[in-house]
Amino acid sequence: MILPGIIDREVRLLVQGITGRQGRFHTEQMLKYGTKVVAGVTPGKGGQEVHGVPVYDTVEEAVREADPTASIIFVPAPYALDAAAESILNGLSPVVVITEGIPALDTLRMVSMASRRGVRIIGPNTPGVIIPGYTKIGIMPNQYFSEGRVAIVSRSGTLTYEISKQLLDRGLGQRIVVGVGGDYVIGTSFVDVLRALKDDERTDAVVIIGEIGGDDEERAARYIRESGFDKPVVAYIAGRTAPEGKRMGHAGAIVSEGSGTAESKIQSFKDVGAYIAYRPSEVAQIVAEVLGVE
Amino acid sequence: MILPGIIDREVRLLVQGITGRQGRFHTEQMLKYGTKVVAGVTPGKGGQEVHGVPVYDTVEEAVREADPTASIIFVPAPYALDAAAESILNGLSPVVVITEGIPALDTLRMVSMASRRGVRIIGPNTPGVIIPGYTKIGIMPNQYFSEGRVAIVSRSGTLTYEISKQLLDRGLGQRIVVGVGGDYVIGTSFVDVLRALKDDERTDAVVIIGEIGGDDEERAARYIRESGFDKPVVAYIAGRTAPEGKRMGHAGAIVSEGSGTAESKIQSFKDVGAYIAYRPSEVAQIVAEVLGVE
Amino acid sequence: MFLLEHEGKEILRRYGVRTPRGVVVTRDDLDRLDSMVEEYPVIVKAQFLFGGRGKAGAVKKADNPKELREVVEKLFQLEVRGATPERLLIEEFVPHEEEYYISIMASKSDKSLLLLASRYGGVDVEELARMGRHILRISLSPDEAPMDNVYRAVAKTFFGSVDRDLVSKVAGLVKPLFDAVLGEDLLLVEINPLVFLGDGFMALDAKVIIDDNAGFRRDVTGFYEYNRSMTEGERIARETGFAYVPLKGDIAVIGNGAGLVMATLDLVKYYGGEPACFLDVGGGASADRIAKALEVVYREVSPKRIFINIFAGITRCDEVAKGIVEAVDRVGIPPEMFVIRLVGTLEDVGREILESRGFRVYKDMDEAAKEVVKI
Amino acid sequence: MFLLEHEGKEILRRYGVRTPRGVVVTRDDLDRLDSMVEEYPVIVKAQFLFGGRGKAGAVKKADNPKELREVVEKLFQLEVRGATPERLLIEEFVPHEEEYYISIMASKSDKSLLLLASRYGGVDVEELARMGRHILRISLSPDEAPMDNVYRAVAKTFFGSVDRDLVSKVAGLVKPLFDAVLGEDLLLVEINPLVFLGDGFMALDAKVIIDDNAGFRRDVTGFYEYNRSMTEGERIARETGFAYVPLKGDIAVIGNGAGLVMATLDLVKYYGGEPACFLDVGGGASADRIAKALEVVYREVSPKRIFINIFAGITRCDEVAKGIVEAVDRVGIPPEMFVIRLVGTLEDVGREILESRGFRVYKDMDEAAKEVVKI
Repeated sequence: MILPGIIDREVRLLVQGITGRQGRFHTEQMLKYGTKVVAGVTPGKGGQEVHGVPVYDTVEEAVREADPTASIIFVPAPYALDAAAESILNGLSPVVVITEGIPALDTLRMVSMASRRGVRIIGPNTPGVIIPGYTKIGIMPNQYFSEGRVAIVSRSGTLTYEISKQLLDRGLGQRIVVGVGGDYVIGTSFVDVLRALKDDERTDAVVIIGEIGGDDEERAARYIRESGFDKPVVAYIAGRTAPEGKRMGHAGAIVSEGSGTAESKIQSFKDVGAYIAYRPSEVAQIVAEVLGVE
Repeated sequence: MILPGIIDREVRLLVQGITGRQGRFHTEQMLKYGTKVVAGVTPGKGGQEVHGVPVYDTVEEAVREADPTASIIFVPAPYALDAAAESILNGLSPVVVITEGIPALDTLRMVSMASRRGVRIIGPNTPGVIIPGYTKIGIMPNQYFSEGRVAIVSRSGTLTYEISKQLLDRGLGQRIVVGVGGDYVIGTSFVDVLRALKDDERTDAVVIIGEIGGDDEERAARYIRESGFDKPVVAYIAGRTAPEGKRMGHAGAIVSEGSGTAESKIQSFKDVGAYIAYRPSEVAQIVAEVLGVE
Repeated sequence: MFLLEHEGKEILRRYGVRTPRGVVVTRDDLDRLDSMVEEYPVIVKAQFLFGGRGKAGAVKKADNPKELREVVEKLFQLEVRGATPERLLIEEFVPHEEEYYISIMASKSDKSLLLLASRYGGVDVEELARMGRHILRISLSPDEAPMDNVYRAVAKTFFGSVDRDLVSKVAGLVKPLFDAVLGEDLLLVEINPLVFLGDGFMALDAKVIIDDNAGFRRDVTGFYEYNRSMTEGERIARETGFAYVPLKGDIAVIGNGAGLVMATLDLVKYYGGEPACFLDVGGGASADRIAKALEVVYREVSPKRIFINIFAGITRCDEVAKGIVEAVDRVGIPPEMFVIRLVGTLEDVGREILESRGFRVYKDMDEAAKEVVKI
Repeated sequence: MFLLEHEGKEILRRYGVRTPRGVVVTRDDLDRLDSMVEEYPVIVKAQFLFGGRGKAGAVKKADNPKELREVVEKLFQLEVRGATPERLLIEEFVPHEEEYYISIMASKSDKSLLLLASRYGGVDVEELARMGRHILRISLSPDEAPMDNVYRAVAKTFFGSVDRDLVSKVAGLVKPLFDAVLGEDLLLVEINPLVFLGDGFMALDAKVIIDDNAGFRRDVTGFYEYNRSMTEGERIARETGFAYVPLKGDIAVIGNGAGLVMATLDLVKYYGGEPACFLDVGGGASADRIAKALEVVYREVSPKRIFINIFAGITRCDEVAKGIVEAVDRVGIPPEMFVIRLVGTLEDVGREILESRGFRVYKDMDEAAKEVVKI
């Protein structure tokens, strides 16, 4: 059920910032979903428990005592790099960074420390990753996901739940859903996820939910062509009507001086034979048609 | 003929420090061996030629003009990190560092920059790599190597030529010979090479030429066991009679406070079923016996 | 956050990059111009928050006090993309031959700091690329200090030479630029044109973007963009932490999640409507927060309709419903203005609250969008 | 290069790590001891270039001037591993309860800087590992500055707590240690024992190794080991760039390449001989260089035989042969002392030169080794 390249081994999760409001709430939600949350870390709160999960002062201690393999981070932006570094230094992977508002230089440092050690960073500013029926490392609402064969990779949170639910309504479950994050710099890009999905036998189709800003979508399209990616891809790009120079909520969602436009992204996907959805509701419809489900 | 994991693609070689005495001499030797030496770099000497190879001021220019894929470094120790960094930043791999006497911190920086970018550093203080019949990125004398099916990985230069020649005398050529280098910190360790050889169909047997100091040999032995490495391995360890606390020529060849001894290394290899040679001349003899060659 | 040219240059100077001598003037300085400028000729540049000023006629030369006065008055009246400048930068005229380009940015695609350099400055980098000009690209992690090879590559790019003296001059430019990026959390520093004066480089222009997210470790409240005339709504949104962008249409769009709100704008447009704003209330918004958002939007963009699109995960539909009711009762927003789409966590409770107040609640985003455009 | 404890502590102090007040004395200071030490008790430590001094009786306490005098005289006579100390370090006695361990090294296996810490100091780290004590390990690249998580992990290891004040005290120790490693090209800095005095840490001992290869960027010629009494041969070898290690036996071993020479030593021993030295002439040695190496070895270890083992690649056999002839003619080494094994580049020329002078030249390393042990 793991997806090598994204989640390389059985997930035993560490929650960093577990004693905060968000940390507590989502630990409970993840436990409910069946995620093996084996440890939490909040410096100075070692010895406590959160929903039965033991809390440690340091990741090193958590690793010795509870043997986690992956981490999720709910630590406020000023401390997020430090927290991520702690998990990276202890070899946890993936490190899923939920935190929003992390300075780009901190994210670059995080990604650089991680890549040198073969650690995968997902996010920041991501809803996380879910493999329905197996594990959730994230904050997405449990009810909109169910085991299946459609992979979703997305820069957006709520929009992903929306589309995922519409897939469910048509009887289409998900192989994996990866929120790559809405920040300007992110650790895992569309291409990284596509690479992992390329030869995955559990994936029948891929939904890409992109948005304006950056060129991750264009690179994904190029990868599709160059790698001979042969699963059907359905792409939806949000922000077609966003004005230039305005940041649309996400730090990365901005069209500047003519680059990062939705048109460019849509055209790139068209050029490599991907299906384009112009409304969120078209996504599930197209996937159903492509897979011959009705 | 390439060996993925060590040499991942066709070699088009760049020589850094090509206009120096060593650079010139070995460029000629490599050309004679058939290595595709496509460019040289010496800052300030751009526009010259060395044995017909064009010289550039910067690696970036060399890459644009001559499309090299790998680099060999003959630059003096104080400038070696800078030179290696230049090739790493330009995506060349492997970067084979012949230079001796590089400070350990510089090597650590080099390795760290490289690992983050998926670049392989071989050395420093190495004779290089040779794939007989295909290419030589190194300084080993051409005459002692010939195409065959025995892989050699070694911390020593001359001793490797010695043993290689004895293999040739028995009609045993080499698949690849990798000098990992005699320095305290090196970019490519025995384990890295073994990993590349594990499933290589062109390799029938592996010769490991180790020496005192460090624990690369012990780690290689552990890898042999843990990975189920099933090609025969013949190990020779130099320095059995070296006194404690004395540096035996190589920066890395020192037994200190009881660690890094030849005994420990020999025992580790014995424990995993490797054949042990106690004299250099036994190596070829054992390989011949193991492979049933007479 | 974009800095004005003169703000960017102040930062550059602090890190040791030379810029022309200059002075910033506002409309209040019109009568004092003569005493502020001593030597001629000068270059006068309208300070806008975007590039392409040359083409827009926002840069002019003046050879004497009289010309200066004319130029300044003209530039204060210049309107580009709907804005007139509040400040002009008057700088010494620097004669030069070659113009170079250099920039360092936090690069999304490279996941590192990306240095770009070209021997052909003066035009923008995208245009250089289109023209097939060679652009040097070097990617470094923030932890990796540039070494000599970086300076050599830049010197080679600018001058076709790695002459030691030139390389050390390049180092004297590039090192400070990296220091500024790291020291000030810059997302971009771009010098175009950059000129070489024999004894070193000088930045004739400067485009600098500071990372808004770094506000917790450095003060970014002094810059022009931070203090530019904002709408009341923008100010409240910034204080409250909404993502809010006023637009030109008449249908206010409010939702939870940036992607969903963007998609909702697109959908409104798809069905023929014009969005009046983008407002993302974020995750887990309380009733108060919802009411606040509605108030902002109602007051500010005077929409004909308000399209609320909530797909609730962490957000609770009951809170959303209560917020709408509060906005109607307290702020006085007419109930008929709303088109509400509400699904997810505690959907039934929310729906009940709203329906008991006579609202229609949609489940389907498309249906709601079709309804909202029927104005 | 190993530093003496007091040299290591000088470096630590320069980077802001506290050490006990102390004074270094040599035999010349014996009559001035009283004026050099003011407060008692003190700890007197013989300065050796290796560890394990506690067990060797090289560390003693003195409570008054009389005891100090006795202790000092005793320590100057102490012989450990064949050496007597040239210097003693006299330090204030620092009462303490817990002893901690911390070190940072350039790690071959981790290919990074490795920090080790343990709450149980006083014994060496290998012993801690054998005892199953927890040892904190953190690997950082030289480019990665340690962050708070590193200090927290160390504080947790030492004190079982990440109390802010303790963490900041730890930072005040660990940061300087990393700075020293980077600033001085240290291969190792080990503080064992390390003690905590409430207001901060103090290094009671210091084991520091400086990277010999960094000589081109920092002066390492002032340290004790660099200036320790060397043999004439060691001095010449250092100047000439040979790798040379004098040994106890009677067969001098000279070759090209460290691995080959080590293997030759092993082979000599395998066949029952005792090597008198290790000498690697390096690659591409000229005749002069070979003659010089032979001269060093002949003068210094007075061998019964000289085993020359050359496997020539870049090295040329004719140069080797000429060097041998020169050594015989100029230095006066008796020809019958040599056993020569010579293969590789220009082997025939070299062989002819030597055979014309009556030398036998071996092709096979084993045969030559068997011959050389027949003394």
